Amino acid sequence: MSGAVLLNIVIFVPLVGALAVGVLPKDRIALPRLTALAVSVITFLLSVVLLIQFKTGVAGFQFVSHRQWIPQFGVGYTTGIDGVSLWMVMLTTFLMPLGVLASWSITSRAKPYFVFLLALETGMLGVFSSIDMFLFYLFWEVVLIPMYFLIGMWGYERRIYAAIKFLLFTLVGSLLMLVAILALAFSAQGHLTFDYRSLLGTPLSLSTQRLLFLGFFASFAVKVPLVPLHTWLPDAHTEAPTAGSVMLAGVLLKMGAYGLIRFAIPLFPDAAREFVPLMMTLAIAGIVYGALVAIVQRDLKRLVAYSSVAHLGFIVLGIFVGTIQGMSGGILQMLNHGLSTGALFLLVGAIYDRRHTRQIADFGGLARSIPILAGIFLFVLLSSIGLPGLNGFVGEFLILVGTFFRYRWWVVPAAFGIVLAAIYLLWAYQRVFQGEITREENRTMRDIDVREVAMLAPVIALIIVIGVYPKPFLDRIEPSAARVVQTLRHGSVISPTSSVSQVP
Amino acid sequence: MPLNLPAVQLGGIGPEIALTVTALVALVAEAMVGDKISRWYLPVIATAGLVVAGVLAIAAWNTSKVQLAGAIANDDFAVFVKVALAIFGLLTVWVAREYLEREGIEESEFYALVLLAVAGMMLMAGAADLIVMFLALETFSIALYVLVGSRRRSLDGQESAMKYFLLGAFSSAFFLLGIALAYGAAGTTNLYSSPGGVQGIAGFLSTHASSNLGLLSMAAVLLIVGLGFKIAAVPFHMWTPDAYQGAPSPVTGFMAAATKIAAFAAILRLFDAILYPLRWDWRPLVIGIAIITMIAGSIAAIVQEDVKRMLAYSSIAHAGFVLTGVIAANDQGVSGALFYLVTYGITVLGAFAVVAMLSGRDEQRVRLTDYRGLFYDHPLLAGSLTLFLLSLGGVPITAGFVGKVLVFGAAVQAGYAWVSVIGVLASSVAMFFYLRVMVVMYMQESEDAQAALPMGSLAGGVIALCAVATIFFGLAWGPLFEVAQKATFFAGG
Amino acid sequence: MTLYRQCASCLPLTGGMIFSWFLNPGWLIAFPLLGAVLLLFFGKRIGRFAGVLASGLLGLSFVLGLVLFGAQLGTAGSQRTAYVHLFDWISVGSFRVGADLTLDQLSIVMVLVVTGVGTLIHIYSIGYMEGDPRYPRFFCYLNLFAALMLTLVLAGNLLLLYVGWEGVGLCSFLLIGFWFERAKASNAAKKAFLVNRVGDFAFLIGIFVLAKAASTLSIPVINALAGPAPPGPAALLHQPLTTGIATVASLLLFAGATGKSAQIPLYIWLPDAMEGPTPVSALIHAATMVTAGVYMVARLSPLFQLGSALTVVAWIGGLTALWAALMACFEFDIKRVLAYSTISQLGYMFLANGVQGYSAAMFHLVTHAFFKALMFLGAGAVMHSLAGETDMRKMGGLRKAMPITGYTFLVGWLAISGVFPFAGFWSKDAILASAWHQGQYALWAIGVGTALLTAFYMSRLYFRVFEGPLLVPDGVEVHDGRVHDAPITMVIALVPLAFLSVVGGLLNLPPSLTLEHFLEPVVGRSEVPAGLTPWFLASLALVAGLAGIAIAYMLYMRPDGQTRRAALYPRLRIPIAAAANKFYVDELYGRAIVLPGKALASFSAYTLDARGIDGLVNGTGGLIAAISDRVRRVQSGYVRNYAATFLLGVVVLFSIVVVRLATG
Amino acid sequence: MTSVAPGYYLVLAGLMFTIGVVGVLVRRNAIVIFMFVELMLNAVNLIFVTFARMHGNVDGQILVFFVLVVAAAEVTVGLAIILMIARRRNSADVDGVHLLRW
Amino acid sequence: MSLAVIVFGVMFIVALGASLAMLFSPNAVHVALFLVVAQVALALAFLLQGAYFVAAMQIIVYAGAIMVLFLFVIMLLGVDKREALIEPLRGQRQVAIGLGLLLAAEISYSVLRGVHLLGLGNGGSAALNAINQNPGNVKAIARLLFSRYLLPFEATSVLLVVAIVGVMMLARRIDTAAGLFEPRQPAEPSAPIEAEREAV
Repeated sequence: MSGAVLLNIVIFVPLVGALAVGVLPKDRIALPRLTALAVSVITFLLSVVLLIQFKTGVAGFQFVSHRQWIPQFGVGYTTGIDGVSLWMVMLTTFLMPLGVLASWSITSRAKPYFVFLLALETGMLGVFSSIDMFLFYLFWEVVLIPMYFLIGMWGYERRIYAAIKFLLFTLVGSLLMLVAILALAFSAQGHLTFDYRSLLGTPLSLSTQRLLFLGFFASFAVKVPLVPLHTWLPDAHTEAPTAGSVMLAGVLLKMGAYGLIRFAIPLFPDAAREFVPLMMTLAIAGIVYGALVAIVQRDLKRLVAYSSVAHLGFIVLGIFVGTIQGMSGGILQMLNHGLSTGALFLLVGAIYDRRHTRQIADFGGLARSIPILAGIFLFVLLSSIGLPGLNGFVGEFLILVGTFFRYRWWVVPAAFGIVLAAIYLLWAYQRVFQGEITREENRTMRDIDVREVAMLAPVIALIIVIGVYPKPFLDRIEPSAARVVQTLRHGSVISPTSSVSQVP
Repeated sequence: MPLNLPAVQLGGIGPEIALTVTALVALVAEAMVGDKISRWYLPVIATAGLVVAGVLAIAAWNTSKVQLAGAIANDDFAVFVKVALAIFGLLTVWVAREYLEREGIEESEFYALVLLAVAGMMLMAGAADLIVMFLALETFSIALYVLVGSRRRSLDGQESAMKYFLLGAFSSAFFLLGIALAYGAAGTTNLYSSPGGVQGIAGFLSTHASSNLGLLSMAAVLLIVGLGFKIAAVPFHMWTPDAYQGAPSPVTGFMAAATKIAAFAAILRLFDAILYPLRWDWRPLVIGIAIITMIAGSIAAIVQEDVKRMLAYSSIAHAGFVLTGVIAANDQGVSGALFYLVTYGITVLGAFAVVAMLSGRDEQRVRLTDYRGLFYDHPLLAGSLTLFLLSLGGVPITAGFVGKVLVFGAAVQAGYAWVSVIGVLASSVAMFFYLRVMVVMYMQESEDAQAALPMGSLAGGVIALCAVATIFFGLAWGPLFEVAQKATFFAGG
Repeated sequence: MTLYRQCASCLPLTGGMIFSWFLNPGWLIAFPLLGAVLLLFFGKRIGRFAGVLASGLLGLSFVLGLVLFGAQLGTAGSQRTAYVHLFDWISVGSFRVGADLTLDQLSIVMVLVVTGVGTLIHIYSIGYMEGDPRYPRFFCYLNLFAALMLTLVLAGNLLLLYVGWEGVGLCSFLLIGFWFERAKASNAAKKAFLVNRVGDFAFLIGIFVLAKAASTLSIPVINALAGPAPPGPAALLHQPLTTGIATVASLLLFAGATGKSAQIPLYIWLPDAMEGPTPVSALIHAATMVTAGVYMVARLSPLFQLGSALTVVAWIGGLTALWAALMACFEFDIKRVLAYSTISQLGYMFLANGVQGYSAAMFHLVTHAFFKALMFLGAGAVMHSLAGETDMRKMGGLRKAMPITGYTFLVGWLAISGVFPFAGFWSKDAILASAWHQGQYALWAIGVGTALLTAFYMSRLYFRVFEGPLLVPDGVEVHDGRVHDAPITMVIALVPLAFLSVVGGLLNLPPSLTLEHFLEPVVGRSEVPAGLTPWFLASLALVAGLAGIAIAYMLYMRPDGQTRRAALYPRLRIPIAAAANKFYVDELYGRAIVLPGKALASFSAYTLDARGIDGLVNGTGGLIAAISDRVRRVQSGYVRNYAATFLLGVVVLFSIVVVRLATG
Repeated sequence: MTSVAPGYYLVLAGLMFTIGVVGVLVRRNAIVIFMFVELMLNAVNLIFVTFARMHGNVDGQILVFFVLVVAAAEVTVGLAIILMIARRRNSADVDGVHLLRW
Repeated sequence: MSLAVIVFGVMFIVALGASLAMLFSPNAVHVALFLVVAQVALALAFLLQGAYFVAAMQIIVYAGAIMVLFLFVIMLLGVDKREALIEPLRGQRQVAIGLGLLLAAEISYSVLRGVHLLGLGNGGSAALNAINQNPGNVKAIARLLFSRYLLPFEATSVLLVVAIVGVMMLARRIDTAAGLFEPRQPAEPSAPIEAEREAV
């Protein structure tokens, strides 16, 4: 089977699965989740095949398939992945089975739940594999709907508020991007097309570039999210069901960063260059601000959510510093953040399942009653604060060193974010897991079970693998990253399709 | 002195004739059969009439003639709108059938009026003379005044009919004044130059410097006002929420879908074709109207508690969105607007079909709170309504998204990207109230189990059809778009 | 140039010892790491054998270390460095870092200390931790610590060093907080980690500076670039570091060391770290981890030497030594006294580094590891038999009750007090000599003063705890067999350490200066011709030490000591009160950093975020809703209002056209 | 018959139209309101006739016919609606009808 | 001052006066009668401008038929009902008058200006007179009506059908057996359901 076909299969298997779940008989409670698990695992396995077939050292798109769709409007069904999207696809397919496993406790309305979850996967995969920008936008927005329902129907107390906030926030940004996409397509020479590859290098005046960049940026910045557009995030993450939080943090946020890398920079390189200081300021503001706010959170999940703001700040920083280290680190960090924050949400979810609270004050001394979960939590936490030897460090280090190579002073506040990360996470760990057990109900919690092991073990393994031997990951990222870096550094002078040269 | 009778090309008004005849047949049929047996034959007759009208309309595709002494333009544009109207009529009739039965007002007059209204709208779509346009407008307006008030037992219905009527008559006067001024300027009300040697307004425009055309600009303003009233553009929209709320739900859907496309057909023809040379005069005004329409419609909707009223405000906002296509005044804009109107019509008809189904006898259950937990009681209905709402909100893979892309794209192409930006911002505000409905349907528990639905499979079928179409035109919208693109060809223009 | 750098960053550099696969220094790390992994996953099943397993594996590393040491000795002095490239770690663009190990004379010394002392402490812990519910976990952490410490020591590049650097910090966190149920322990653990993080933050930036300036993180290459150009064609490729860069980089790295090695201003975590089990204090917070900074400075000595950072190093070291010694004088908690003592001694080592006495620093590092570990273990034994009591005011005359502990502690005391001929005497003397030789007389004086203070507070500790009449805390039974020497496994560790504390000086006796010569190829030739020059300096130091002991004797051993102390108290009330509160440094940091930080965080979270940004968001929503409410009220229901609105629209549109018409 | 300049007629028509508009706004009886609408239509008729004279054709006069027909049709339906409501409420006061609002 | 001017003046005053009188008559019957007066005056204006046939129609259809219908309905609803001339809607009257004045001024100015810009004057009078001479006003109208205006003419038939059908429908008896449906009062605004209060 050719990779191109396989890629499309990977994209649509979850959707088919969703339809299948939709027609399952009503009375079998376990059936939807088992089906969903099977579908997501199959998707993952298929994507592994894709990973194996992926050619290292190639900067351009691979597994490209193109079909006319709406020729009257220049819209094609064009998919393909490069080194950036590859890992996002992998991350998505990897996290989805975990998300399904984390949703085991959902027995009421299980059918629609798993339908939405699987539909979400197709949307996310589509976002990462679309080459046609119309298609991209389609998937981009389609993702919102299942997530809206996941938050709104299966979330916690303030779920409706969170769901609406999530959707409206992102929608405003997205729609601005839509206008920008249209403006871009209409300003390109020749016949109307939405093919990303054809639109690359569209000659645009600087002022146009600026406006269009901001249009795209509006969408991506909300999604990432950059301070001060982040306030949807804590609410959405906190109120979403565990799988929803995992997908939100793990994948949805990455869509924003991915968009910056894929579209905002290569399409409008001159404007992007001009905006670098602003972008870096926002990124660093996110790092410091997210961490500061996280420190005093009282809700464990909310704390993790704010940590995402800080982490995504790192990623955006890496994207915009204009060094291959920064960019590669940023992309790797997208993967890392998906793993570690995803795992943190899984863990918080696991604890919530046991105690039905997320308030830090309700815990204390849990390391005694649930030592293994505590240990895993600590482990993941360490990954999240960038302990060397674990995955987070590799990404953060590359980002910071990449930043330092070009912007010496910017690195100081950014690196200070690592200290802050240690503060909020360790303090939270201390309050939740250490000390005496102060509440009786905390004494009798059951420790990790097989399902949770199955859910967490792969993440842990990957955290170590990436931390110790990130080479296979970086090798596949680097060529594609180098191309974007080059565009960012040299503006539209150099055609982004020219050969890749080493950028320090 | 011989009377120069024009060639009576009845084909040019074939659909209208067919509809009128069918309406009369329906009236006669009821008079003959009486109300002793079930009135199933009425919708059958109506269906037949609408189908025939649609077919006759299609037959004129690609012929593109100005007929009947310059009174009617049988171009692809008109054909497109006529076919859309026929479809809207069909959907309305099918939804209405069970609704009317439930409400106990299944009368031949209802069907006849729907048919006559469609006839009037079709005439409007093809009108190549301002006075024809006016007559067409009055024809369907008068029919709608009555249809809105057809729930005679309901004070709501009566009130909405009266408000609609009074304001409608008021606005007609302005429209008429506009025609008078246009006549004053051009000495004719014909839009196109006809073979008989009469110079139409289009020809008049081409021979005069636009700086001398103050009178025509004035006329344009008044025409905008009159038509803006029909499409529910702010500030001429005030009747809309009340009329939509009080009218029987199928009629509301019909108004939202059909009235809008008919009036927009006139707007598109008048402004984007005939008065195109005057665009620097009317465009700023239309931009202003479009912007406040989009914003006010969206904003006013978000606190509504009555679903019909909310959808009314939403339809106001949608008028604003379509107006961005008008502003663009290019082929993209016209075809986009047409596409938008067709898909919007289908969607909104579906939505009102759901509302009609759920409202219960006398439309007692139309409050947002009545929709609580709908998903758990009627998942398919809730799902369809969700789909329609998403389409109205412009979420991808639904037809509504494509429509928005096309009209906003047209505005962008014409250099009015900023209008599009305002449009998308307004539509995200608008999204809020669609979300509210979804919140109620999915995320809240129903207080009492939903009453059994007194409406049957026909309306259900319409809903399903609309749902499928909403998705279909959201994914495979190429063909419809292509047709809409062809329909931008105006006769003689 | 690039070639040189790239080559340089891809080890091996020049040839050195050739290793077979099993003589690879990687195994040094692998053994304890294996132990950690095994204990992590199968700890419960291994159970009581955890201690044996862990000690055995670390012992294996020690043996291997000895073998490697032997192999080194069998090689020519300049050929003793070995570079091992395990695998590529992070490589993006021209930035490449591998998992590289460097085994040279400097690292083997550290390896032997870490594995040797480590093994002894492991063995000690078998007894000490007996019966703890998380017994296997303890050894898992210990082994993990050893593995990471060895990584730090063996690292061939700064990034790998950083791995170990942070890794041991993590283990420190885990072990301090081993009894996490105690709020104090978990607080101390967190504090240790965070304070270290602050240092690491600077360290990391130091790494960035070097990464940019040197285009590599390889320690040998950086050292080479900091030094003179090599002979031959390589000189063309040699692009030396500037002094400015070197200063900045070394200061940043040293800032990291102030965290890890508990120097001013980041020493505050170490006294609190005593909340951990005593073997941890011995191993991590006395013998090994805290010396990482000292080692790092020695390791990068060419870099430090190139710039002017060494002055800072020396002064920070000296001031820390004095400051911590002062604090130790007023402390009553045995372990805390030892902790301050450790800080002080570490300061000593930095002082040595700062005056380019790298080998002296290393020498003191080694001897300190011996006697401080010994004393910690001794203190642990005391606590073990006194139900965990640490307040020395509640103890006395324990030497008779627990003779082995008492006598070994006596050795440690004499060693640290710098009494001839114990190990401490020689190493301290080497440091003072270096300082004197460098012309740093002020530092030398500080060193001497510190020596006096050290002797005083250690004597105070020793006299109070082990001499005098038997005194035990309330609730501890004194009858037979209750207060006694610790179990054999614990004692087993004390004796060798005591022995080493006595003879440790042999490593570097003045005439032969074995250690110094051994390290010479790495840290360079010491300028001091002989350790004991000039002789009178040595005797002065000795005198200082003896004076300290004498003062302590007067105050604590003599029968009238009580009254003298009572006479002193009023005069020293303020310093004593201040010292009891650690001179309010924690409070200072609390007021100056933590409180404002928390306030800022609270402000950000609850005011800026919740009210400000989110308030704006919700406010926008609310505003729209409010507008909506207004707009809906326009829809009054009165049809004539509607007509008026309609008319308004008409008139407005009309006006626009009329104005256009009128104006042309 | 020499005649007055058409501008005067137009002004008259404009004034009458406006009076119609104002009447719609200020009167409360539905029937009266409707009569003012008729007044507006009449004013437009005058404009048609005047423009017909200005253009020298009778098209404008024909348009008046159509307006007449429309007016007739509107009156029929309109009065029926008003009657329908008035019967229920016993009043033709439009201000009494505002159930549908907001 | 020619006769035409005098006649025009009278017509002008009567038409305007009747219109204004409509505004101020509290009684619907009076309003209707004033409207008839205005329409008759307009018929005079039509005559003055050579629209003879239309003038006749104006009187017959408008002042005759339509106004009778009005009066009929007024009678039906009670002829003696006087409309209170107080304005319950705040600002309505002021707005109406203000906007009305503005509108009148704007229409008058712009129409005159527009006519002026186009160069239209009394020039068409001669042509119209010619038509009225030959073939005559009625003939000319008839010719046009059945040729150029054939479709609108036919369309009026549909319009009338619609009106008839509409009235038929409205006149149908209400099925009172089912009871008259009183709608709920509209909800007080700004009472959004609790979930959204938080959301907005």
